[in-house]
Amino acid sequence: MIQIDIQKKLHGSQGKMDLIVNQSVNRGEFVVLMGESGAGKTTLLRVLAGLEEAKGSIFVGNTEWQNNHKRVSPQQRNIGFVFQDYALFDNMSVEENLFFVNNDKALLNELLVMTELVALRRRNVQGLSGGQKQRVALCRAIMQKPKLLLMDEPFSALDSKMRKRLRTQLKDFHQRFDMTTVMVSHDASEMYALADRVWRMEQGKIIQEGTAHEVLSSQDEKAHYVEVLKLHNAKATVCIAGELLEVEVNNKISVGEEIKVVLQPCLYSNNK
Amino acid sequence: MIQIDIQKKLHGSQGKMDLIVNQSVNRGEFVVLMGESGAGKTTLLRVLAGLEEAKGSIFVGNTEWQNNHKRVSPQQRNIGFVFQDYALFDNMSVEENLFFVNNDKALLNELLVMTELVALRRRNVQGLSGGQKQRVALCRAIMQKPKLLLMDEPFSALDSKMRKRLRTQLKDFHQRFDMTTVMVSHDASEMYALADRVWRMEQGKIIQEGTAHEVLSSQDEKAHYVEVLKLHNAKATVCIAGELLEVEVNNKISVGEEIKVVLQPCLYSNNK
Amino acid sequence: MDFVPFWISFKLAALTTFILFLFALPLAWWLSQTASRTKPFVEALTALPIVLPPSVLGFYLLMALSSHSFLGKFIEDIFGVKLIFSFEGLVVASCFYSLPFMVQPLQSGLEGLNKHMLEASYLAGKSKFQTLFQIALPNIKPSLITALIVTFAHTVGEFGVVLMVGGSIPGETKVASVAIYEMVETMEYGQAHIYAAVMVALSFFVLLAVYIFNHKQKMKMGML
Amino acid sequence: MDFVPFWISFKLAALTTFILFLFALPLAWWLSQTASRTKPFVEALTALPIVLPPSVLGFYLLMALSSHSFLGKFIEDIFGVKLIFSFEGLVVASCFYSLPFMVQPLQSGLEGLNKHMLEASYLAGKSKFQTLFQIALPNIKPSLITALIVTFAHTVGEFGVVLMVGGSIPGETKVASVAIYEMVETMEYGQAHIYAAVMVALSFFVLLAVYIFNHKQKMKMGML
Amino acid sequence: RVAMAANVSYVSKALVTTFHTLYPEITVQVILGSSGKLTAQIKHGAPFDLFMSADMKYPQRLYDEGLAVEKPMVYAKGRLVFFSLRKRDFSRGISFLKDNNINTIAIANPQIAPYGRATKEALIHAKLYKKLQKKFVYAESVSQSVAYAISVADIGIIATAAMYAPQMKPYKNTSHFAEVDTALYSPIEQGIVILKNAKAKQEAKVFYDFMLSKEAKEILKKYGYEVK
Ligand SMILES: Nc1ncnc2c1ncn2[C@@H]1O[C@H](COP(=O)(O)OP(=O)(O)OP(=O)(O)O)[C@@H](O)[C@H]1O
Ligand SMILES: Nc1ncnc2c1ncn2[C@@H]1O[C@H](COP(=O)(O)OP(=O)(O)OP(=O)(O)O)[C@@H](O)[C@H]1O
Ligand SMILES: [Mg+2]
Ligand SMILES: [Mg+2]
Repeated sequence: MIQIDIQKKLHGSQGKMDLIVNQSVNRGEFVVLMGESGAGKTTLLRVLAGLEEAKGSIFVGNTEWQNNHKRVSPQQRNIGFVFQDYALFDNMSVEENLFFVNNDKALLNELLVMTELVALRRRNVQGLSGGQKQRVALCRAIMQKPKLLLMDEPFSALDSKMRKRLRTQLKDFHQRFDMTTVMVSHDASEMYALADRVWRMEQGKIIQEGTAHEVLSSQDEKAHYVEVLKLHNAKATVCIAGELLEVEVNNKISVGEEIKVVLQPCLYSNNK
Repeated sequence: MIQIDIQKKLHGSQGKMDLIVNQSVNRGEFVVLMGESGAGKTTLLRVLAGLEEAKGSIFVGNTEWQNNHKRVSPQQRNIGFVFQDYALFDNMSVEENLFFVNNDKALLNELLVMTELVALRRRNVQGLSGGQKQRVALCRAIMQKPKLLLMDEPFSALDSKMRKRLRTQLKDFHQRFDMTTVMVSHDASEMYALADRVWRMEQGKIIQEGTAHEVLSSQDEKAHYVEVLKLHNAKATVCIAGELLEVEVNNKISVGEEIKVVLQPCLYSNNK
Repeated sequence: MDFVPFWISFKLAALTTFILFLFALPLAWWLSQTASRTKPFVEALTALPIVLPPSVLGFYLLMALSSHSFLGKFIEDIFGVKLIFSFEGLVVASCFYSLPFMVQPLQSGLEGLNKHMLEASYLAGKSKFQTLFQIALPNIKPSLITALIVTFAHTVGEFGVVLMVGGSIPGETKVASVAIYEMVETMEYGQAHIYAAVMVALSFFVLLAVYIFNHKQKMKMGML
Repeated sequence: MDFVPFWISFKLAALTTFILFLFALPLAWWLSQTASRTKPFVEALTALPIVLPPSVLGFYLLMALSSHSFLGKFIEDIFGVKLIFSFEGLVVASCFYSLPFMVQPLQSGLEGLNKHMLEASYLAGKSKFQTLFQIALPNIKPSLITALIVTFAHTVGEFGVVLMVGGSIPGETKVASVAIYEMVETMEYGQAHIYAAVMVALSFFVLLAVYIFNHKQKMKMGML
Repeated sequence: RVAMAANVSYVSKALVTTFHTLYPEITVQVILGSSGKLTAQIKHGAPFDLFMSADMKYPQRLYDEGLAVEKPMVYAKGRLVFFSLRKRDFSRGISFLKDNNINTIAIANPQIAPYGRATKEALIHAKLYKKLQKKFVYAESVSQSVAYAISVADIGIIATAAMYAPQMKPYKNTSHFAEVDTALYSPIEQGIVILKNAKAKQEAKVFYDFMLSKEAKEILKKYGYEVK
């Protein structure tokens, strides 16, 4: 179990802001950290990793990672970290980046196959595309089989197909290596699919925690006011969270207007 | 009108790959470029901006931006560019970054308000969070009031609330300044909300183009096979594209199984 | 205690650093941006002035710059400046000798720059010149400071070339390093110690000021 | 033509560069990572050896290292090495003199590194030492090469300190730069020209080889 | 090992060669340097056996500090010549220096170099020193003033011995150089001492004696030195 009780002064988007986090994470738990840009998510991960100073204490099981007087070095924490800007080793190829962390060839191959990077394994990482870099960063973090996996928006640069696939496989690894995980994400479906618990952060504080369901359903975003994108035969095309839907409408509605929509999904079959 | 007819050799994720694009963009059009990671989206934008060499020609109206022999310099193209890795001027504050491009104070203030960066205007950009940097990059590109706006996943590091707001405002600016725009995005709702036309790229080629509707509905992703996240009173909770939905199910279904769902939205009201 | 040699040293070093900066910058910039095949040759050439012993280099410069030589004559005719036994000559000689110390740190700094940052500036319509001064240089501050300080300090300390080309004329080309050298040669060790101490102290404070300034600025940028 | 001086020069420069690299690297690393208030002082101190004229610095080194001095005596007693008028002494003196040329480029290179890259290495469980050698240095190649080349070239060219501390003993401390200096002094200009030409040519090819190698490697990395 | 002032170096080859024919079993290593530098080095334990200075001051100092075995002996006296790259008329003696077409005069630095001191003495005697001061450029050593003279200066006042260097052959006629009147200055006494911490005392003594011998004096004379 990880017990976090830290404070740190930050410059927020509305002036000075205190990062105050007092939370605990269970062993093997998957926590998704969400929250607006500049809320302090990255800073929290960095404090957990011992990369940034903060007041207060962090306990992992019975060992104290930090108190007000000393900090255990990042080297001794066995943490896998996906940096928001990847932070790959520019002087190395894809596979060298992974081998630098761990020499496990079988795992390396598995990860490269999973992330579709096999053909790029000998390429220098500087020449990769954004999404390719992000995948290397993810592989590198998992490669370490860390006790604690910290990921800062690890899928942000990927297309939705790849995202979905990796999401499932990440869950597998999470269980296989029993990695306690904290992941920053803005994507609702990621939270549902992955999170045991979601923390919602605002202005440096965790203002809400619970299951993805609990946290997300309470959000204002839930109100299904959507823009009418197209009108055709008394049907309006709207887009709800990326899904294109057709709704029957009366004639008073025009394109661009916002309408309230309730979703009534129904099951068709439970086998493909 | 922009006429693109270019070829370039790349190292794709499946070995050598040719970027071959033969497309045109109308004046004032908003094109969203989608496609898997490593498809060549960034490279296409860079070729358009004159930052990378490629064979073939690019015409903008009657002026030739490049042919096989010469290229117009990036300086003369009047392009706003949001880099995937932001590429902010590290030695400058937020507002210096924007003023470097253009001295329009009114526009600067408008953009800072829009992106909620007002309180950070004098902060050095190196100290910003990922999402804050991305917003500065977006502002800097718009600041130029460019003829052609090229954006490489400009919202990828932002939370969905901010994303939605900026999306609307970007559309405004697009119209106000009559900026022909090409934007890389992986987000379906962004495409619906913004795109006049969507290009789908795979392995260096535009394999499909049309409205967001046309391109997205033909995608396999459209098949609504979703994972059952929770079971409760014969109702399954599923997540479709980030939206949490409850579906009536029979008893044979268990958590984790995939079920096929069809959405039947219905209109409730057209006024908030 | 005669402060004139110190003043000349300082003037010489400052001027050399300034002029060299102007010349070395475009060269370093070109070297950092080019993928040309001639690059390694130019790089190797650039480093050459250091491998010759200063007084030998001075000897060759003497030959090259004297009024009997084509180059020296040319400059004398066109600009009316005698490059030998004059302060102007010292500046030219020092520039020649210190070139690598300016070019190399600048070049390695510029090579480490994020290319996208420069491209962003080009796309904003800024010329290479503007980009170099407003984006590239401010972002390679550590290398820039290294280049300036090493060049400055090296010019202050140099005396082989200076002695040869300048002729140790008091008030004109007799810089502090030459003065101290002469004292050691004539076994006026007491005097030499004092001069050397002054020189070291002065230099130390100049350097310290630069570094403290830089340190403070960095702190300010990180904090505000 | 006597090749011994060239051989000594080369040996001296190579050894100095190597030893200095070992000493300067931790210093540069510390300077690049620390936010300590003493940093500017150490930085200014580090640059000082350049501001003294070489022969004056040589004079002080002579005093410090001679068997009459405490330090010289100490080293002689403990290690049994005489540091004056011996090759070992030349190495020590050169290291002292060339220190700034090694420290400064390394430091500015290390300061320009992406901090997250180093942190990623720490998180992978790598020590500072491993991180320095496997991550930091390979990623500051241009600065590393500048540091090595400037130090090497400067040691080859230096003769003021070397002459003073080494005493120009043939086969032992008479390096090429001193040999050329003496030829110029004795007006054997013809000989001097030849030696200088050989030295410049040799240095040029060594430098060129380094730069071409570096160029090729870069090309390979970018392309493959 | 013989530490030799740079200006003696022009004859050093001839001296060493002759010495070798006489004493083939003794090898001589010549170490060149300015007198000041060599003195500093000797003080700090340089492994030299003999010191041939360009004047008497440095060896005397060594003797005073107990670093030399005996009082320094004068082995030769150096003299000065005017030298010009262009042909000149030297017949008017030292006063020709006042000519308007002479803008730079290279002299050895009187503070450092013994030849410089002698030059200064000569010019003061001729009442020209003050007048010409603006035209002087100071060389670190005689050889540097030679370098100046053959490249840039209009006139160099250099050691006679320098005229015997192979480089100077083309100028060895009277239109290029002339002796400075010895009445204007006292020729530079050059001293030799055996050093206290000489390793090879025996051999050093042999060379020392040789330097004061007739054979050596013959050679020195040939190179323009004044010998007793
Ligand atoms: N200069 C280059 N030379 C050769 N290949 C390159 C070069 N730059 C990138 N590539 C390769 O070309 C492919 C396309 O890269 P690009 O950056 O355009 O992808 P992308 O579509 O933007 O992907 P992402 O969504 O991951 O950012 C990648 O496989 C990449 O590794
Ligand atoms: N070292 C620092 N000192 C002070 N303030 C900082 C520091 N680093 C970041 N900040 C500020 O603290 C706030 C939180 O930054 P952080 O990077 O943790 O945000 P984030 O939640 O990760 O945002 P994003 O989603 O945009 O990445 C931001 O306003 C940022 O500008
Ligand atoms: Mg962040
Ligand atoms: Mg991309």
